[in-house]
Amino acid sequence: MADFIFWMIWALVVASAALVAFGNNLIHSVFALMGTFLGVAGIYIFLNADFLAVTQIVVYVGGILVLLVFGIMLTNQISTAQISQSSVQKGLGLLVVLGVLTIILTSVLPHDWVGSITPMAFSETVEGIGRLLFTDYLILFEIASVLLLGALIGAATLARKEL
Amino acid sequence: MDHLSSYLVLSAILFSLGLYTVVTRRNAVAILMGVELILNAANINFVAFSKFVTHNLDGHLISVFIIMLAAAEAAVALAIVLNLYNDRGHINVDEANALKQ
Amino acid sequence: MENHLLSIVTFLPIFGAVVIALVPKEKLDIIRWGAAAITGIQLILAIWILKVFDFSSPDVQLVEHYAWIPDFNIEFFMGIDGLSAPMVLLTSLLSFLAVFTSWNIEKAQKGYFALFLLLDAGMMGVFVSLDFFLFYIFWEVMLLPMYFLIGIWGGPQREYAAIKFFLYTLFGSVLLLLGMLALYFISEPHTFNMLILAEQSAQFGQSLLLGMNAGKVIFILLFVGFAIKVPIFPFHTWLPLAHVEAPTAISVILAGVLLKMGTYGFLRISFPVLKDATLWFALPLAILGLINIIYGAMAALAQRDLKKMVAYSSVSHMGFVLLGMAALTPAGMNGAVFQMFNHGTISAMLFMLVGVVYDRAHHRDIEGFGGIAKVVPIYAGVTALAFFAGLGLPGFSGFISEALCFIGAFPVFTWITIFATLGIVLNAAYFLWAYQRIFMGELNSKYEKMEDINNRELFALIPLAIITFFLGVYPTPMLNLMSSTLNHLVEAVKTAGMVAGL
Amino acid sequence: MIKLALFILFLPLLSFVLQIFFGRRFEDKKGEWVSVGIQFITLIMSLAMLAMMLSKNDPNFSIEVHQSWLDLGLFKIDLGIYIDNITIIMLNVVAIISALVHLYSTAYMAGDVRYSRYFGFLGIFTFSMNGIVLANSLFMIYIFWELVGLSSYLLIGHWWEKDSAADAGKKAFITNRIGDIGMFTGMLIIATVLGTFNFQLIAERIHDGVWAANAGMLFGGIDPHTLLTIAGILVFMGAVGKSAQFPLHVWLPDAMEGPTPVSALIHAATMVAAGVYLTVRLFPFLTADAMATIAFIGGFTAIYAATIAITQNDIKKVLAYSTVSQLGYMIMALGTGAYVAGFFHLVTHAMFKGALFLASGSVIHAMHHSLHKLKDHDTDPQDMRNMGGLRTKMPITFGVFMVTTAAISGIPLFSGFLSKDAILAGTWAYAANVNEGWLANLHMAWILPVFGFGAAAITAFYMFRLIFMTFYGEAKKPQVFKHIQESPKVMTVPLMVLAILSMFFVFTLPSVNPISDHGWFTHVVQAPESAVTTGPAFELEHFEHSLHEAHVPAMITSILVAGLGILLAVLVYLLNKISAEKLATKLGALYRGSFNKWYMDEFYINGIIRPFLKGCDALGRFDLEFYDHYLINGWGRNTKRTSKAVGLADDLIVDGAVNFSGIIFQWLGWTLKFIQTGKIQNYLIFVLIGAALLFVVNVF
Repeated sequence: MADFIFWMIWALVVASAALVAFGNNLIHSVFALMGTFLGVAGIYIFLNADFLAVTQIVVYVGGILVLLVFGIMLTNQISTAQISQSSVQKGLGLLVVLGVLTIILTSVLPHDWVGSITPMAFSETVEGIGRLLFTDYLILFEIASVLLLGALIGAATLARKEL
Repeated sequence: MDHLSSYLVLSAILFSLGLYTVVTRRNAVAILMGVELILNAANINFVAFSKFVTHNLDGHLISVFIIMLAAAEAAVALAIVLNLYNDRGHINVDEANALKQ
Repeated sequence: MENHLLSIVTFLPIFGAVVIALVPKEKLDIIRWGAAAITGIQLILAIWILKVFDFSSPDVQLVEHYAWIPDFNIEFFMGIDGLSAPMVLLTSLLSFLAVFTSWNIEKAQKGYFALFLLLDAGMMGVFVSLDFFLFYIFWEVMLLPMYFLIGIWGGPQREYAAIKFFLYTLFGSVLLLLGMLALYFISEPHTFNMLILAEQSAQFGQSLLLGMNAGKVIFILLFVGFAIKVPIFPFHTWLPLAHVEAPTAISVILAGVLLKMGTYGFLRISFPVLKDATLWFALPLAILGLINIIYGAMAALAQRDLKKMVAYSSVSHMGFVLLGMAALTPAGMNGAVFQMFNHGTISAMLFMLVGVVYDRAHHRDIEGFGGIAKVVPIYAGVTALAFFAGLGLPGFSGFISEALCFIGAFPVFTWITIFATLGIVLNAAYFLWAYQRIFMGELNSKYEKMEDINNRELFALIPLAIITFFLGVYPTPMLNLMSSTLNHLVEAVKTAGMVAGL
Repeated sequence: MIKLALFILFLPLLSFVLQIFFGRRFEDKKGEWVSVGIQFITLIMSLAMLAMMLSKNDPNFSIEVHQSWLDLGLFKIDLGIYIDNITIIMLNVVAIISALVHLYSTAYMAGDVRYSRYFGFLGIFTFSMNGIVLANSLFMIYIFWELVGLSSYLLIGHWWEKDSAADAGKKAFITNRIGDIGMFTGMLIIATVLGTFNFQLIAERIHDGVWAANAGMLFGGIDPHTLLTIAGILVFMGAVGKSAQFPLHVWLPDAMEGPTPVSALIHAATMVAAGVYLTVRLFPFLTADAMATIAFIGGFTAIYAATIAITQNDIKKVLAYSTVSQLGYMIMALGTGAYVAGFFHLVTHAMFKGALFLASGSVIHAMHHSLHKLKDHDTDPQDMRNMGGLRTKMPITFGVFMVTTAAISGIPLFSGFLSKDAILAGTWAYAANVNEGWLANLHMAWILPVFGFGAAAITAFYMFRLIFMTFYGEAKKPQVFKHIQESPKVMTVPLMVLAILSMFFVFTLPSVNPISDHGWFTHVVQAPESAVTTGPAFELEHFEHSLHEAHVPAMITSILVAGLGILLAVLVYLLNKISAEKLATKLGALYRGSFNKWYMDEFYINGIIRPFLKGCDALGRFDLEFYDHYLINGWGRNTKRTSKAVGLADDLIVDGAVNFSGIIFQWLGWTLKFIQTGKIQNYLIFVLIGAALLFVVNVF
């Protein structure tokens, strides 16, 4: 059962991501992206990353996706029901991306990853992440907070009408 | 599902699709979406390796930071896109080639 | 705090530059007074450093020593001895005064003062670093602001001058880098620490590099790098141009501090680290010194642009430094370093004075004035004082250092010194001739309404005049400051020569 | 005594400081009297020292103090004061002339544009001159040597609005510096060999053989005696510059552009005598060869300058050349070993030449005022051809002129007779007895008395020519003559004082024999023993013996030649028996040569200065246009060219490859076309392709 659900989610992720990449309608793409995000959250659960799964949903679906929708809405006439989108250099892009994919797969898969035989099943990650965040990663955490502040101020400044 | 490679393949596919989006889309928002895909692919890798290879939570931490970064990036990028739109009336990236001069 | 005086004195201007960068560009007063305050504090700290400094010891003092990039054995190593202490004082003093000379910079003041402070930090860093890598970093740090300061705030040909300056010095820097790396890889264990390098001096004399004596090859590499800064004869042509195009305050810094870095580099690195090669190269160095003295003075005599004349006079005066240090005698060495300090104060005065007249007349053509002593008597008086200081009149510090260089060099390089004394006459000739053409004779009617020097300009000049005069009458404090270190250096190089059988 | 000396040294400096910083505010409030007062205080102190010296009456008296000034551990320089009888006499000369000149200047310079500064400069001059006199070492002398050069420069250029004055100041300074190079080099030799600059130590160490032991370290093992000769001549070069000896004399006549009191103080009495004073100090270390050189230079200068003085029309120029000539006498005397005579002449000359200059200043002052009243600005107040008959209008000035002219011409009863006679006797004795030094060969030494007596005759001639042209005969410009007035008391009193000091008894007391110089002066001043041990030195005892023998014939000859000169002057200029013009045309080239100073200035300007400046110009242009623009920038240009060539070659190869090989390269070329699209996505593709390629290359 779990296997089945895993592969379903797997397929969902791939399919929705493909729609994002190849779809003609921007609105559809956005919703497909939501599917991808949710799917990835599911994958996290299979990886015993409960905290991340929740964060994924809250931040990506609740935050970023909404922002993207706003972005689309603010840059197109709202009346346009179907926001079509076009692409450039499709052929070349596909070629190159396939090449990259091949390279990744050929280099990653044959590799014998140490310890991959015995996966570690975390029971509970929140406490561990919290602990790490305030010990080993404290400086990174602080820098991240400054970065967020900067982004906040920057975005606010940039979005003002009179620059 | 208990095998590392299934995650890696997923991540690779996701990455490629994201890359393709970034490379081909004309609409700036769509490109942003592609970037999000790429970041997600990276996250999956981190978490997967965390579980299968390193057996600790460092990968999770990095993922948390990446998610945070993505949020910040989306906010700023969107603000830029808005400006671009105000400036030109469209957000087609292939026409934004002021660098060419 | 005393343990960190050197870091503070070095990094304070960087902090100041950041602060100034944050001030809105309309608040000119804050920017100017801010820069003045920062450099003023730096000056006070420099004087404090001299207060804690033990004059009688030849060793480095006020040491700050930390591992920095341990993988490559790069250290954060600062300290001063009798060689760098005068330079630290000179740098902070001239920076402080140059701020006042920059008062009427007309555009982008904020950027100007921020870059100026950055430059200040770079110069200070060069003089206090005892790790070659750190030294090199500061050396380069100083280069960039200088490029912009000349290139943006300079005269009509500023871009050409800035690029020329930049390329010249960059060329020197590359050779310096090569020399530095060569030293690093020959030393065992690999290190950039100048004191340890100096201890391993013998090793460089024995190793081979490119099939030649490593010490000599490295000496030549470093020599070119430093010679460009001095500048020594075949590498001097950036100097007149850069001086002429640079704004007054930058000329002051350029002549007052930057030129000293070359000779400082010789004494800090080349001499103690490559002792054998130093002895081998002493004669060419003295000959180059002679060429500098005569060539610079003759070229100065030919100039019609006052600033160019002063610039060439710098070439000539730095020749005395070379001659003095090449001799490797206590008198010569002390004279050379003393001359470095004196040339700093005197040429700073000269450039400030050129700036004063340029601000009023908007040209610097020596032939274009005439008789202006009548309308600007105080300016004429101060200029006379500076010119006489420049031509080495007793009673001013320049005389003592020049005399010491000669006294030191004479037993070693007799004929060279005899020819070099011609420089005394030539110096007098171009200074007096210029003075006559500018200030004496019938008053040029164009300048009937010329304003005399104002209090701000005097404020920048008078401390220098007082120092020049004081050290001319009573040089002991400055000589005490440096003599123990320098005598030790001379001793060390000589001893190495004896061991090597030179 | 040391304290007194320090006061004498530094009080004039105080005067300088006060005048420079505060003088301007007190210009109308008698501020100058501060300086005058200070100068008279120094004079009183100097006289006190003189009194002490006379009461001691010890020829070997000397004291020295010194203070470390510059200490480098292994090398040090001391500054100090050395006082002996010569120092004290010299101090008095400086103090007397300086005080009188200060007093005189209050009237002469009244209303000048830079009145207070003028007094300030006089102050710094007096300070530096006293410094030279009191110095105990060569180094200290050198310091003050330069400082008197400075004050001379400032005072000559006092009226710098005139180009000629500015030129003269510069010329004086630079010419002196040329001499100073030699002096400095000589000092370097001495310091290197002996390790000291101190006069006493130098003498001691040379005497103890340190010189002979160490001299070999220079010039690759030079003979110590030769080196000592060289060192002596080099240091003497300083004196050649300062005392205006041939060939560096050219600055002194030009220096007359300065105010006349300055000429009296600096360019007649004191500063120019500093060179002689230096030679006096050097005397113990001079070798026989060095002394012969010195004597020859002095003698030649004496006659050379005298021949020029004959034809000059500017009253000050005549006196200037006469000064050069008299300085030549002093130098020659020292060179011939007549130490006492040389120094004696220095002192007497200071008095009478100072008086002559001040008196000529008085004449010029009167002329100037008269011309000023007539609003005549074209007539030269210094030209003797505009004067004549002034003796009735200016009796005091005339009297002083007569006394001092008699002194300089060597007429008995006046001081000049004694000193000049001693010098001439010295040259006579030297020529008759010398057997060391290069002049000794082939009786060449006889040239010195010839120079000496010749110059004496000429001196008498031109001095009386000056008197007759100025004070006798018809007034050449009656208009001007009408307004001539005797100068005020502050000017005439100094004149009279100096005239009295030009009398013989001032120097011979307590003895009053007008034809013998025996007195206090010759008692306290005695030639020092030569310290030279390295080779032939001057034989003083032998010389003094023969000096005694030469005394009477020399005196008679000297009176005769002086009388001859005066007689000729009387014939030509007083009685007009011989026409000066006719004489001039008859002598032709000789006259023109003398009138144009034997073309020395022209030679220097056209032969040395101009070519040198041209050389500098060429060098400057070479530096900028050839070296910098062509070579250095050429480097840059060549680099650019090379890169262009490389770029071109690159293009060709890539293009060729495109044409040559198949689709892949064509496609590459096609993509390359888009490299500059400015589109971020294209760039990204390229990055990816590049990464992929790198990967492929890496793996396979």
